[in-house]
Amino acid sequence: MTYILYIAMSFLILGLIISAIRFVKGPTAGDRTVALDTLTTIGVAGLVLLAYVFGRFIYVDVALVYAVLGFIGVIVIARYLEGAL
Amino acid sequence: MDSLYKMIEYGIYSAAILLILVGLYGALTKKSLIKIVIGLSIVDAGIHLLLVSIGYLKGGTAPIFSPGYEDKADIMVDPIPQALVLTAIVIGFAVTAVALSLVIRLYRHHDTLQIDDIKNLKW
Amino acid sequence: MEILEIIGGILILIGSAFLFLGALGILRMPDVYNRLQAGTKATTLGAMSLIIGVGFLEPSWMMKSIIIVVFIAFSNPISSHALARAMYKRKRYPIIKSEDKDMDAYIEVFQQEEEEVKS
Amino acid sequence: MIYLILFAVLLLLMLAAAVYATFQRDLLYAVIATGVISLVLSVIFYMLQAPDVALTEAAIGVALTTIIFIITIRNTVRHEDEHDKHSREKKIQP
Repeated sequence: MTYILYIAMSFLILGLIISAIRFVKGPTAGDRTVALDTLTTIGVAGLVLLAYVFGRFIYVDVALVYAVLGFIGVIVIARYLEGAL
Repeated sequence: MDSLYKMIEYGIYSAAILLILVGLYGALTKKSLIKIVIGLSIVDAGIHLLLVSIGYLKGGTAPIFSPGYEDKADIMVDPIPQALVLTAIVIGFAVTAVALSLVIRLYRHHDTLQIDDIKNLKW
Repeated sequence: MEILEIIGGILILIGSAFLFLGALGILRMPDVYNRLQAGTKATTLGAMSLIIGVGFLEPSWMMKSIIIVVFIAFSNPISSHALARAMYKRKRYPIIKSEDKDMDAYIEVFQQEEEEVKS
Repeated sequence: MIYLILFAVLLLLMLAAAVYATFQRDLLYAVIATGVISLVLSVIFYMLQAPDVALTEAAIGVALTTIIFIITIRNTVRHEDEHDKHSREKKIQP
């Protein structure tokens, strides 16, 4: 069980680093916003996994709030790029 | 293993101080007003990280009493800096909002955001 | 080792692999629509699978895991749709490299619209 | 061990985002980088056993701060060194 958690967490770390590379490289604003969206989704999954590692039920609430509110920033940036804010 | 924990503790402190220095550099040397506000918000983030990391206890858990944790008060981290930071985040958001509204007023009056071009302080 | 732990471990491995592949997709794909495809759909499946896997490992957390999965299933398509629509409204057309005959009509339409934008 | 590697990667990511937000000329990209700083900082608070602070940072830093910065950029200019007086019409380039 411990090795499964190690493998999953190393995959998440690699995903974070690769998304950050696309965030720095991305030629347009859309690429950077896609990188932000991917970072948010990886963050929600990582928070739930860390809640299992710490072993407390109350920590899952943070991931819930993150999943509910994390996409509002992406939507606002998209509406601004569309020119309709 | 113990030295690794010590390393990561110094790593948090140095990262918080570097964050404060980067934000201060941006707020002091940039010419655009929005960039100055961004630098101030980075300074805020560094101060919050420094305060929370002061109250951290190695191997501790969150200071919340839930089923199964009624008698674990000796391994809980310090709740006072967390409460302070919780208030400071909200106040920092309000300060940022007021600063940005002032930026919008200045832009409508002067038609520029460069602080070199905004010379007359008289409205 | 119980049967629930085996199911949960397999789901966590699948989920983390999909999250990593989605992040690799936004690095490797050529234009913004392909990046959106990889970075939103694959990571949505990965996050759902991983959270349900954690719910299998701790059966008393299952209800809240399902709530998080439902919120992800609502919020991720909304953000990706808004972003794709914004990119289309800004006249960023996809890169088309295909030998297919049916794609030629689309290529002509895109080229005409790009020339209209430039002129 | 993997916990400490995650900690180091998060701290380096946050510092890189701060430097990027300071030295980027385009203000929209700097604002998105500020959102990345808040997002990573929330995970760091979570790993420092402060879930209530992480919850507040996720709600305010990721959503509300981005919204007010975007509204400001929409009402002023997008680029940092822009002196043009009529830039409000041609703000969004295709």
